[in-house]
Amino acid sequence: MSIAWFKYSSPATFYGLAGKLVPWFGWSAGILTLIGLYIAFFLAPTDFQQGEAYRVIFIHVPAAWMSMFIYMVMAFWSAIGLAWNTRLSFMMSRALAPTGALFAFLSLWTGAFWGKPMWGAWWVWDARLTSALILFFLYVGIMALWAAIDDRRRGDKAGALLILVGAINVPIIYFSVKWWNTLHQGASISMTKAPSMASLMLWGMLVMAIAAWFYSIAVALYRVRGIILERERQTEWVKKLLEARS
Amino acid sequence: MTALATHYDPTRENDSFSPLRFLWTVIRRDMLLAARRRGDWLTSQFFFVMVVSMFPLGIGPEPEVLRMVGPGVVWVAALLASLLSLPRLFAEDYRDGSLEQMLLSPEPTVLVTLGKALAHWCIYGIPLLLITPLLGVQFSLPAEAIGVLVISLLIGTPILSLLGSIGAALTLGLRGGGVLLTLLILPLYVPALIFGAGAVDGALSGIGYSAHLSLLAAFLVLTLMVAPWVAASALKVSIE
Amino acid sequence: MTALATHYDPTRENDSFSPLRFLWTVIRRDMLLAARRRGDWLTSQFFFVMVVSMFPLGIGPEPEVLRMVGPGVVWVAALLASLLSLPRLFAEDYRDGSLEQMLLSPEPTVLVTLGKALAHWCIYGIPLLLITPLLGVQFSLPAEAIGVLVISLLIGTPILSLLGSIGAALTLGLRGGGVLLTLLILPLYVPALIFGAGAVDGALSGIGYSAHLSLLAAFLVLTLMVAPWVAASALKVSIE
Amino acid sequence: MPETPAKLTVHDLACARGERTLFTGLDFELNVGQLLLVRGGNGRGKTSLLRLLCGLSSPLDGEVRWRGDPIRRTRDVYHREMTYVGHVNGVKDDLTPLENLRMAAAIADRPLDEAHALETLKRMGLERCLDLPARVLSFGQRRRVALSGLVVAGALLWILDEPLTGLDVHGVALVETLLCQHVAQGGMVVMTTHQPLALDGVDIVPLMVGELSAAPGGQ
Amino acid sequence: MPETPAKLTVHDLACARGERTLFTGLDFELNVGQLLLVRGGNGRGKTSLLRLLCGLSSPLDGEVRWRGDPIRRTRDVYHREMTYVGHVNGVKDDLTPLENLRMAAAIADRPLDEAHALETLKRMGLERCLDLPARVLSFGQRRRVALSGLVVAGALLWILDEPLTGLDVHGVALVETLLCQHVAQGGMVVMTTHQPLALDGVDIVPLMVGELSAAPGGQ
Ligand code: HEM
Ligand SMILES: Nc1ncnc2c1ncn2[C@@H]1O[C@H](COP(=O)(O)OP(=O)(O)OP(=O)(O)O)[C@@H](O)[C@H]1O
Ligand SMILES: Nc1ncnc2c1ncn2[C@@H]1O[C@H](COP(=O)(O)OP(=O)(O)OP(=O)(O)O)[C@@H](O)[C@H]1O
Ligand SMILES: [Mg+2]
Ligand SMILES: [Mg+2]
Repeated sequence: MSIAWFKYSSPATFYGLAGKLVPWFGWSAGILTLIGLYIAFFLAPTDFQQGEAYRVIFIHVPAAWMSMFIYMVMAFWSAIGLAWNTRLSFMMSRALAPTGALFAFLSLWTGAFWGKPMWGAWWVWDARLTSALILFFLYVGIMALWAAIDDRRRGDKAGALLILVGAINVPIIYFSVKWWNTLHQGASISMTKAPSMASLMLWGMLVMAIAAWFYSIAVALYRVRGIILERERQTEWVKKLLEARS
Repeated sequence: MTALATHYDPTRENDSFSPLRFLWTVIRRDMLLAARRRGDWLTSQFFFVMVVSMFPLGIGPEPEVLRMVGPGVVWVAALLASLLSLPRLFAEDYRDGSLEQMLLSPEPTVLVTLGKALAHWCIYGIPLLLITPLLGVQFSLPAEAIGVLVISLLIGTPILSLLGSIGAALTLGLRGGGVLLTLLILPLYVPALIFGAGAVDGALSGIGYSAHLSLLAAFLVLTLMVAPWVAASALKVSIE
Repeated sequence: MTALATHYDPTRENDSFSPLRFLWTVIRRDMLLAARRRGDWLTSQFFFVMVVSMFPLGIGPEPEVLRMVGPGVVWVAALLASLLSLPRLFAEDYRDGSLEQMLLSPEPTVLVTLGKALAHWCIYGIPLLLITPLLGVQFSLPAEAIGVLVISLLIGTPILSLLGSIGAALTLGLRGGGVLLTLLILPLYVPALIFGAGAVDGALSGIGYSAHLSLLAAFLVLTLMVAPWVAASALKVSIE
Repeated sequence: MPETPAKLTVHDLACARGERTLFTGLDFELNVGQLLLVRGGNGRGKTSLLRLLCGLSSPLDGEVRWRGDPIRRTRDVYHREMTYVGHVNGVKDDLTPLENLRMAAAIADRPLDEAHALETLKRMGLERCLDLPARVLSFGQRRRVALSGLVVAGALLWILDEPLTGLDVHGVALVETLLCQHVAQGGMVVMTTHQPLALDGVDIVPLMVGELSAAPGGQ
Repeated sequence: MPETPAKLTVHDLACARGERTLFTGLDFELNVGQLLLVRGGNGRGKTSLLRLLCGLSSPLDGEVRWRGDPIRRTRDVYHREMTYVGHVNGVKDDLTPLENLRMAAAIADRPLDEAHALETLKRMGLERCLDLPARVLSFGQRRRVALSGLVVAGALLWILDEPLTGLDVHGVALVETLLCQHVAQGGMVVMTTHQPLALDGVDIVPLMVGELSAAPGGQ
């Protein structure tokens, strides 16, 4: 087990492994999304309070979950990278960041879309909304820092430090806003009126959440392959690979 | 190895487009440099967004209050975003010696200051205009007020860049330049702020906004005529 | 001409006060340098006053609105004032090479970052506390709220300096440092802003403020324990 | 071409920095094909003199003339015919060497022959740095970029403040060749340096700035 | 005093900047009373090597040892016994020369003998600049302030990156004397320079950094 771990933590082997995994995760993500959307738009009944607008939930909630979860995964990789100076973990967190930012943006966007019919405003300065916005800012800050640093080693470490500090901040933001009056919470309870409807919705959301997971994994692996190639381009195995390809 | 080029080309001197061409060179140069610093101007826009978003956190979430303070907050944030980027207007060129080279150019120095101020506006001001509608929505401003806000910023942000270039030239190479700059320039910004935010308030309250906007435009014309010359003199003094 | 001093003095090494003495050296050094730049720290305070005074100009003069937004505006201004002075925290020492010399000191680097953050607080934070009551009066806040505002800033401003030192270390020597710093650090400032402004709001609305203040204090303790280490690592990474 | 022959004349020039008068009553004349070598210990005012000659600062007293006219009045003519390389290089960190030359030419309002610029950079030993941003170049390499700009500009008058700092032996030899060629082709040079220079066959006008050093110790 | 004799050893050191490997497999040993003269054209990695030796950056591979221990582990002992003067001086613009020395000593956690410091500054030819802030000093004068700090620190190991840049002939002679004396008193020096050095009777260990230059041109 531990031998396999070390073997796959070398970029050369991981490159191959990731290459095999990408299509699997990619296709599953696609199929699950189709199923999820089918449930969302054809099976799930219209909510008698919110009308059709509530169907945004099937994208909104998985996206919101994913954006937070991916941040934590990045923090995990950064901690490993700083502790053991493993090249691959820095690459992983670099590969994950754009996807995390994308989901953070999606949750903001869909939430705003939903807010207009529900609350009569695109945006309110509610606790959850604000913390989602801050999370998005954190993602942007991290990517901006990477973009500003040309030196790869410096960029990796500086980015990792920032991610970790931000991670301490995420729960703080989350709890601190409890002291604020909030608008967001109430809505989620009104969904669970009839149990049958709730269970179908739950399934739809679950399927969409898993699809988001698989999508994230596939995209991150795809991106990390690119990063590996770029960083190791002076090594023998990459040179051979590129020769074989062309 | 080196071939001495023609040192003095009389045909070039009589070229009446030369000032315009040089102005364009200066603007292009600064824009190229900004493009090289990938993400640099983007971050400046984010600063704007963040400052605006910070206020509701401090003030509280009541929509009516936010609607009232919204235009003021956006204007102050625009002002701060321009202030924050201004110290770098000449500072980097000064440090690496290329500002000296620009002063040694045969073209007049006023074109350098004008060009750099315009480039600053293109890089910092224009994207800001594109973001503003979104922020207006965040503060739940009505559509007309958002329109007026954008127009007031369209007229107002070049003023900020032009006046700012004076401050940047004056404080060049001084220790604590950034803060000193703020101190010098903020009072000059006040008219722009009052007319600009006033126009939006007028639109919100239905009083009308065209008087405010024309005053703002007059102020822009005035700045455009005066600021580059003052900045050029300040630059020469600072670099001695 | 030169007498080789004792290179290695074991008595000094076992001196248990040495870290504290070194910390004090770093703080004193930065304060001396700030004192040399006559007016530098004063201008930073002016910036604070100006940003706060700018709001009534943008928002309009209604006292109730002003009272509502007052605490938030003061807090945001404090935050911006600290952000504005932060890029210089390490930048000048980096440029003239004395930061390298500090990293080459036998004492641990974490004392350098802690000392510089504390010096920053002494120079920018403390004077700000002294001005705040005056600004509170401008926004016609009641006496109790002003008291809470000052206390919240007393606990909150060191957090700003400490967290800011991380950002300053991370962005050291990068192009566009100042704005990038803002982008990185503002999200981290949010809890301080929410607890701090929240405490004053609590005092204004009569809900009470002690919960907010204790959370703020807890946040300060956490930052104090974490930030200098992170900043020291960031500094080493940046200077490589 | 203007009628008056290319000539740099200095009349009774005086310079003060802060409280201190660095020099007074400086007089000299530099003609085509000559190299003015400004000498003097540290802090004597060489840099200050060179900046006066460029027109970057204004003298306490006296006048600098180019082709017989004060440079204040015929600023654009003068600046079209001279190039200055100071203690700092004027090299933009974010641009590659070639882009730096391109930019410098545009700013100086001179046409740039790209092929010539590239060749010059290679001759200056920057072949392997052509697509690196100047930021990552070493101290001496950045100096070389600045000197390449000088060559490419093809100006008549070169004003150089310690061009040899940070250059290795090959670099120094290169600069010596450049100087010799430039002067031989009818160019003019004003320069300072603390290092020995091997300039065979060049018409050197020596100039000592500041009081004569009383004691070894530079001051 | 620790048992192990003062000795700087480098094992199989490798350094990379960006994509480029500057050198690999560098090995040497420096003992008391020796001067390591690092040579190499512009951009060969001299500065990078010196920063590695200081512990300011970490090597791609290999190790630097002081008194037998890796400097990573015994950082404080090592930094107490060495001083570094780089391309930039570490001189604060707002302080006078003497204050600069005072500050440097405090930061390096070393006691400062004020009288000795003053005398050193005077010997370095800064007598007339004693109450000027470093900001207004000339290029060479600032370099002299940095070198005075070096002398006053009285460290065992000096690491100097082109200490002669910007110095006039007197300054160069002064530095040469300093180096000779320091080594003669049992000190150690690591330095680079592109200028010729006259160091009679000094045990010089030469070191060439980077590949041998193929063609004149530095690169
Ligand atoms: C821009 C606006 C919005 C943002 C940024 C936002 C953000 C979030 C976030 C971050 C979560 C995940 C929280 C967690 O699971 O702990 C979430 C979940 C949720 N959101 Fe939103 N939201 C927005 C608008 C809305 C609106 C308008 C509604 C409906 C009226 C809504 C309903 C929900 C529901 C039902 C959940 C499911 C999680 C739960 O039940 O706690 N959101 N949202
Ligand atoms: N404000 C001031 N007050 C007093 N003296 C000043 C002031 N500004 C500059 N100086 C002095 O003027 C001189 C500046 O000389 P300059 O830089 O021209 O010297 P330099 O000959 O180029 O020296 P180097 O060989 O070191 O480059 C220095 O001696 C400096 O001390
Ligand atoms: N990010 C990077 N990418 C590629 N090359 C780099 C990078 N950073 C530095 N270099 C190269 O590394 C070398 C740095 O060398 P260093 O500064 O140590 O040179 P040096 O020997 O001190 O030269 P000099 O005599 O000019 O001071 C330069 O050749 C530079 O081009
Ligand atoms: Mg000089
Ligand atoms: Mg070097």
